Amino acid sequence: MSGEAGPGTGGPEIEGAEIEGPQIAAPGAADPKAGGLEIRGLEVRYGPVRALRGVHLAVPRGAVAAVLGANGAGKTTLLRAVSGTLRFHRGAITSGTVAFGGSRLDGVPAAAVVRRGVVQVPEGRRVFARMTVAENLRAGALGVPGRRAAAARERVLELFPVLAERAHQRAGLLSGGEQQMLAIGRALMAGPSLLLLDEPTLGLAPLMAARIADTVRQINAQGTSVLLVEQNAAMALALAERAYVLEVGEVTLSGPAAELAASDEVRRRYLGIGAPETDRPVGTDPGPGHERHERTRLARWTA
Amino acid sequence: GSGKATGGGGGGDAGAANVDGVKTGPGVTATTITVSALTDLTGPYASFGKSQTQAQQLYFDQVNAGGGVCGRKYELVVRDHGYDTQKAVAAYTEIAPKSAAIVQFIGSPMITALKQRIDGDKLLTIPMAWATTLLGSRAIQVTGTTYDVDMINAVEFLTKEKGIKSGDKIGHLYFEGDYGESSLNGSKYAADKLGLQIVEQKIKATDQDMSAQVAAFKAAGVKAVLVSVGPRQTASLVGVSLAKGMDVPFVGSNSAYAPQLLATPAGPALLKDFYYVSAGTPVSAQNPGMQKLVADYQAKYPGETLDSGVPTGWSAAMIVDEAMKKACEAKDLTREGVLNAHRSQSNFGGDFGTPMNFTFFDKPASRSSYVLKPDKAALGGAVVFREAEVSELAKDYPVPVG
Amino acid sequence: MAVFLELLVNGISVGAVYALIALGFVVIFKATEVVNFTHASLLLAGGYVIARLHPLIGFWAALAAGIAAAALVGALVEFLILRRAHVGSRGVLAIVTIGVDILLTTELTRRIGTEVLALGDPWGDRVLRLGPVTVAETRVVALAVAATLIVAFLLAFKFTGWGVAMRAAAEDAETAALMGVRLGRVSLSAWAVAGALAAVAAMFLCVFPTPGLDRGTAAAAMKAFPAAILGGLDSTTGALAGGLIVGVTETLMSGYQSELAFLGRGIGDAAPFLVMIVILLLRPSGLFGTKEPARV
Amino acid sequence: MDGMTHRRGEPRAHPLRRLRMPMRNQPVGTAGGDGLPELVVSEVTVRFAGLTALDAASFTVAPGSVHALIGPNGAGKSTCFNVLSGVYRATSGSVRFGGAELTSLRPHQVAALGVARTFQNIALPPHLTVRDNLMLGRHRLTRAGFVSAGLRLPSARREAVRHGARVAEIAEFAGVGDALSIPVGLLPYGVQKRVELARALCMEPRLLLLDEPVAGMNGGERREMTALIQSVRESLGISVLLVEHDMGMVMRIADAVTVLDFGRRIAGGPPEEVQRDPEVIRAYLGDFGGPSGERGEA
Amino acid sequence: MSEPTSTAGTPVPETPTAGTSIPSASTRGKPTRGAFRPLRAALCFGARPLRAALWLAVLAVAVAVPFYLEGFWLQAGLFAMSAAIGAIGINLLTGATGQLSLGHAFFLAVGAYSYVSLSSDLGLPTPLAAVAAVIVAGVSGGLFSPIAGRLKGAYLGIATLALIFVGQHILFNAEPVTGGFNGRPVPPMELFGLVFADTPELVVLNVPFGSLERLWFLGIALLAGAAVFARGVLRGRPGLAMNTIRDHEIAAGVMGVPVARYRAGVFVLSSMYGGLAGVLVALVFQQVVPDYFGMLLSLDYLATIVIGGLGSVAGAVVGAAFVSLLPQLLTRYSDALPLVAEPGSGGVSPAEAARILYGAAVVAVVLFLPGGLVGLATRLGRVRLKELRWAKSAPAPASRR
Ligand SMILES: Nc1ncnc2c1ncn2[C@@H]1O[C@H](COP(=O)(O)OP(=O)(O)OP(=O)(O)O)[C@@H](O)[C@H]1O
Ligand SMILES: Nc1ncnc2c1ncn2[C@@H]1O[C@H](COP(=O)(O)OP(=O)(O)OP(=O)(O)O)[C@@H](O)[C@H]1O
Ligand SMILES: [Mg+2]
Ligand SMILES: [Mg+2]
Repeated sequence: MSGEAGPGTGGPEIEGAEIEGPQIAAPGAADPKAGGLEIRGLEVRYGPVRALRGVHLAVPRGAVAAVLGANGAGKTTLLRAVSGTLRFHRGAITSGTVAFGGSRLDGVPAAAVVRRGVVQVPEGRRVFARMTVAENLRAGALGVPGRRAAAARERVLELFPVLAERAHQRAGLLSGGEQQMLAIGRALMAGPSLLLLDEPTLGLAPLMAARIADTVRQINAQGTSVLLVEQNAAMALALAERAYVLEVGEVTLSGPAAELAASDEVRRRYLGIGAPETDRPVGTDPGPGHERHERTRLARWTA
Repeated sequence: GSGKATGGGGGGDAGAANVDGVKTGPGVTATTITVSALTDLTGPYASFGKSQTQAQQLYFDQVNAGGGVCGRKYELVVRDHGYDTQKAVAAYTEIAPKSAAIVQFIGSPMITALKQRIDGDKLLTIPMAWATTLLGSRAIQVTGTTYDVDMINAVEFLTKEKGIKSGDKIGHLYFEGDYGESSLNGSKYAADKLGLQIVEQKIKATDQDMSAQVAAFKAAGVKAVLVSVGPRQTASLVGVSLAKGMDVPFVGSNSAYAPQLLATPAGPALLKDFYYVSAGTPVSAQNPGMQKLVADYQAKYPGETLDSGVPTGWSAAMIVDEAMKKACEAKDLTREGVLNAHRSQSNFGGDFGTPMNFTFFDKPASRSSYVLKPDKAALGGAVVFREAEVSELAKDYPVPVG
Repeated sequence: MAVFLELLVNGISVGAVYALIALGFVVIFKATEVVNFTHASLLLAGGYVIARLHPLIGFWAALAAGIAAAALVGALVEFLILRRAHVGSRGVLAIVTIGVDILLTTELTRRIGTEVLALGDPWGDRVLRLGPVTVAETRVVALAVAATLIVAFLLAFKFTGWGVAMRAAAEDAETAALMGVRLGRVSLSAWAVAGALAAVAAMFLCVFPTPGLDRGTAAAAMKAFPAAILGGLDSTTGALAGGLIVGVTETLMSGYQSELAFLGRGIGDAAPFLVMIVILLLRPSGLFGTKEPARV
Repeated sequence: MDGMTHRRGEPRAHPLRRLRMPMRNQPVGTAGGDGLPELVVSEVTVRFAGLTALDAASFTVAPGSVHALIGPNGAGKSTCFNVLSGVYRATSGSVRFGGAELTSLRPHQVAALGVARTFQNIALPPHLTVRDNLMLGRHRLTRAGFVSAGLRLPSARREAVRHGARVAEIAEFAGVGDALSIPVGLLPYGVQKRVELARALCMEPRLLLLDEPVAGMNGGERREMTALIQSVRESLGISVLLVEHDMGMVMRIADAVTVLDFGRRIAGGPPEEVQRDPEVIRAYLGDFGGPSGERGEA
Repeated sequence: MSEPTSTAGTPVPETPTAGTSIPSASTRGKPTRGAFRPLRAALCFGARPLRAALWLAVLAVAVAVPFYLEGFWLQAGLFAMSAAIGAIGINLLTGATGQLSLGHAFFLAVGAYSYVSLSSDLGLPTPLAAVAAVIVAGVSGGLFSPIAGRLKGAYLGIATLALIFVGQHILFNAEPVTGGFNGRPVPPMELFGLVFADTPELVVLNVPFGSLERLWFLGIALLAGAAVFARGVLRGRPGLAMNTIRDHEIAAGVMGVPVARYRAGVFVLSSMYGGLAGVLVALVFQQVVPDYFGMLLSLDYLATIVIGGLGSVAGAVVGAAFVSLLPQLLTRYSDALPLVAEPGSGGVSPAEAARILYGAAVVAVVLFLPGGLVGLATRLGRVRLKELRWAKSAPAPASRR
């Protein structure tokens, strides 16, 4: 399996330049599936905390894969393991491999991962608050040739017109949703061959969330593979071909998205459909044995 | 630390008669006399501190080689305070109980901070600072002239030999602190008496570039400039003045000049019309004592700079040694005895500076200063320009004390 | 009037040197958001190398060597210490740089010892006469160099990928890494550049009208603090403005100190700080500094 | 932008009259009782350099109701919160809460009136424990200053004990009772959101402002949070002003909705009505915003 | 117990080893239940017999010291106590509130000089003068509050440099009060008939009690008082507000904390600590000189709190002991130390060695001992399972912001 190749077999390191953009994925790769992301037996630890174990996951070239899971299940950790940013959180891959396009990504520093065409939209917006919107977009295109950057920018601004209006405003002053758009736009500037999206619709209005879904479809149609982490399970399952369910750091379910969407388990836990308690009035007793917290009433405070 | 019961170290003159009938005090045992140097080997006065300390080491080594004094050998304890008050105070606390005298104490802020305690401890101390604020203590012996006396002599030198006359303005560039302020006192006194006007410029030790000061002097039309700052500032002042066409004589205090300056671009300017006044004889002087000192020093410390610190340190050691000898004659090496012996000398002189009178402690020991001139060829970078003399003004000058 | 002009011109000329020092601070601050107290010792390091080498290899080569050496020291500080210091707050990093500065300054002053080292520059004590006013040639050169460098950095920060990468890395290292920024190189290069700037500043600081490099030289770096903050810690233009303001204030106050006797003698040193306080009261982020965007 | 017009519909429609969910378990005399004031936002405009974030926006939060503020990204919802809590200064207009005019007050003065809020992005000091974070919420209700805290005066101790007990009670209520001694930064996101809410509750607010309380949560957590908010309203009878993009949740708990677009109020009224408003659908919901939308269940 | 959310999302920790990135629970000096090192826990006020015994032991040692150690050590100890008081003050400001100050030496000067001037010029009884001096230092901190309340971080740090430079200017120029460059002699403290000076002589248990021995007890009392007060502040309502201002200014405001007023208030408090440190140092010096209150002193304080541990009272005390004793030890034993050079031999002198060690200590602590010397002690005895159970499921603190 190609993923077993040593870390040295990655694309040639281009020395000298400070920043390098992603290289365009070699078009002539023989097996269309070989260009994809392959994660095998991944275990990740944050110090004593094991956040992922034995995770197998694949995003074939040109595919969209979704990862579902509760808060703290390890979704973000998974993306960090791919993008090489675990070390910023004092985490490390303790076993297993991550490979993209046939070469290993584990152990490769984040900047080098980007140069292989893997770009991540980080969780929680993370725009450069003191830089302007335009400069944020530039930061996304560092190393991409000027012409291509211009084209990419055009596409991004078309997608999010508000970013054009605010080009010279400091990003930190944008509204939450606008920052989210900027974060996505910034990642698109690099023209990635694999896009890692961590909760892209966080804080976006319904209309805009739909727009993001369309965008993902669109860029996927242009050949970019997408690994999508999303709390909005319905949207994720609609977009993806394959889906994985992470629980406590392990993949507990995986399969074609449509199949998963139809499974009772997923419907109940992630789509919130068909669960008995959703039909009962909010605030009433969910019944014993359920994970729900037993909530007492709060008495008023008398000073 | 072990227990410390009464009767150990501490205070003044609780002397005890020893086997040889000599009463001893702190710092004196049957075999040794401990003297201390609180010096600056790592701070702004490091060069001075180093040559002084080496000269004193040399002195005591020679005395010890000659059998010591009073049947005892000297032991020199050196503590470097790096011109830091807290360290100096701490070092004093440490060495005071075990010293018979302090042969060298650099830094007037440090000495000022400890003045009361030195007085209380009756510990003969030779400060290496010449501000009038250090006068007035029986235990502290300021050597030679004070800065103000030097400046009075300097002003008189200017009027006598540099054509400055009543009504003229002279500039005075001085440091914040008692070195500068003492000097300013002197120059103002002299100017007052001679009908001159002083244009003051005060700077800090961290100031490097004297352009603004030169501009101010130039604008005021000064005919000469007195310099009571560090060597670095002197170099900048003299260099900038000449470059800007202010070609006047400069006279500095003894701390304003260092031979190292001659190697800098300001060298030529300094050689042109700069002088400095000092009660200490320059190392280039052709007297037998100085020549021997120079030879011995160079033998022991080959390649080390020979600056004014060498004779200054040497003569301070001599003063202490002399006091010990006299105290030994009186069979009293207690602190009180040492002080009495020291204060009994009215004409301490020699080859290293102008004659000194130690019998009073509220006046400078000497009022005559040399006028020296930088000289590249000379040992120590300076030669005597005018022999030491007391100016008329300096003779009657009422020295402010404390 | 002539006095005023003379003082003003002198002030501007000193200010140019302060601006150069301040620029070094600003570069580090912009690139890493650390207040760099090590700058004083970088200055000393650069100056020391120039002073020691110029008799052997001539001034220009020595200058180049000094710049390279200071850049190397800066890079080493980053590589060996700051990169490895995992602390939450930039304040702590600033305190680390105090520690580094103490280390470096102690060693360098020990080496310099008690000497005053000339730098062997080609300008000597020549002065330029502009009507009634004279100003040292070295200072004219310093002003030109400062202005050039400041414009260069202004453009670099705004328009080059390096500048954008640097600012991005300063603000959020992880996200910058996700943009393909090689963090190590970027901050290394910032420190190297700051070191190089320090060497250039040291050169101008130690030539005529001052006698040369000695152990006290580093103290002059203190003046660059008010200069940098006056202009705004993250503004290259601010460094120039701040340097000039500090230089002019200091020079005028010293020059007129007899007229200003009521303020106490030696007001020249305190004056830049007073001006700084006034400006900070009016503009808490300095004249050209950017305000921290604060929104929730 | 195309000309948005002020929508028809009664801008001051009193939501209480249309409560879908009667406040069943409510202690007598809470809702609107004991002088809980209305929040009246009138004609508030906020301009930043070259940008009007709020444009003469007006709405009223009835005492004891849950009022939702919705609108596209950048519509000015958070800005409105920032004005209400004193973080931003309004360019013009007025916000009255009881007798007080909020627009002229600094944040801590607004807090003193009993206005508490949570933030769109969690704003908890990560190194402090949950208990400490909640105790900070008691700041406005406690008095101990430097002197009494430094000297550990009995009054300060008593105060700490009394309010500590209430903090524990509120933590228990919010479901973070077990986390009291854990530094907040180590908690999962969902729990942090609860801590934020609990901290706001610790201020014993009369008006609670919640900015996207369920963003970034999965279905289960959304349900939890929604129930918690419901429960707050029921127990304390306080007014809640809520910003949220999860329409399912808004539909479920809001008594009234105000819709902002480009800083202007484009619609308002009971949720069902607003949801059907074509203008709202065009500007905000799109085809996805219906009650059967993807986020669906809250 | 019923844990509300995502029980599914909590991986099980396996190795209960230390070293989780619990950033600094110690910044708040408040023990999180369970996680505590024995020593510090033992030093907390409480009823446990162990604690009481430990405190008694500490007290006994403190009382015994003057009977055994010579003046040099007492003086070094007193300097350390003064430094500790000042460092506690700056730790309140920098460690707990996140405000940098490079100007603290100024407040020491204000305290020292006010004490001298109030007792010598106005003739106030010395204890009263000392209290008044601390208040004057606070007031001067208050006068700076337009700046201290508005500026943050680096900007405030550099702005406070102005205090040093302007302060020095005043010390040198306001001669009637400050004595100019010479400074002024410090009248000894007189408390309930006991004069803190060498005269009149006093012998206790066969040991002569000079000024240092007497001051030792005063110093211990002042330091203990200052430490206890600071702990109270840090653990009480103001401490929470200060920490929140440091971590999230806007949130603090919205929670009802008057941010600018609090910033100014902490600044005032920490300048009062500076003032107290100044009074103590003046009493030890017996003469105040402007020279001492320079920039280096301020920088030392910052280094002190980093070496000791940011934000905690114990950190300030430990750091102060380290920073102020190190140079004195090296100088004292310069003759015995191998690295130290004969005067003039060109090697590393004791003063230089001390500075190098001290600079290296700052660097080393930050590189290898996050949390400072006190943090090291903390880590040795940390980690209980309960903590880990939660630690496992924590997102990185910054990740959602
Ligand atoms: N301090 C500020 N300076 C400049 N512009 C600002 C500032 N605060 C907000 N804005 C702008 O005002 C507009 C409204 O922002 P606001 O945060 O209120 O939006 P929002 O309705 O909360 O949106 P979202 O749902 O995306 O959070 C945005 O376009 C934003 O860029
Ligand atoms: N820096 C860290 N140190 C220790 N543990 C961490 C760290 N970051 C994450 N974890 C733990 O790793 C596990 C997985 O976290 P992760 O952020 O990947 O979850 P997630 O699925 O993305 O959750 P969310 O839906 O909240 O984004 C969690 O239990 C979390 O507490
Ligand atoms: Mg996540
Ligand atoms: Mg918002």
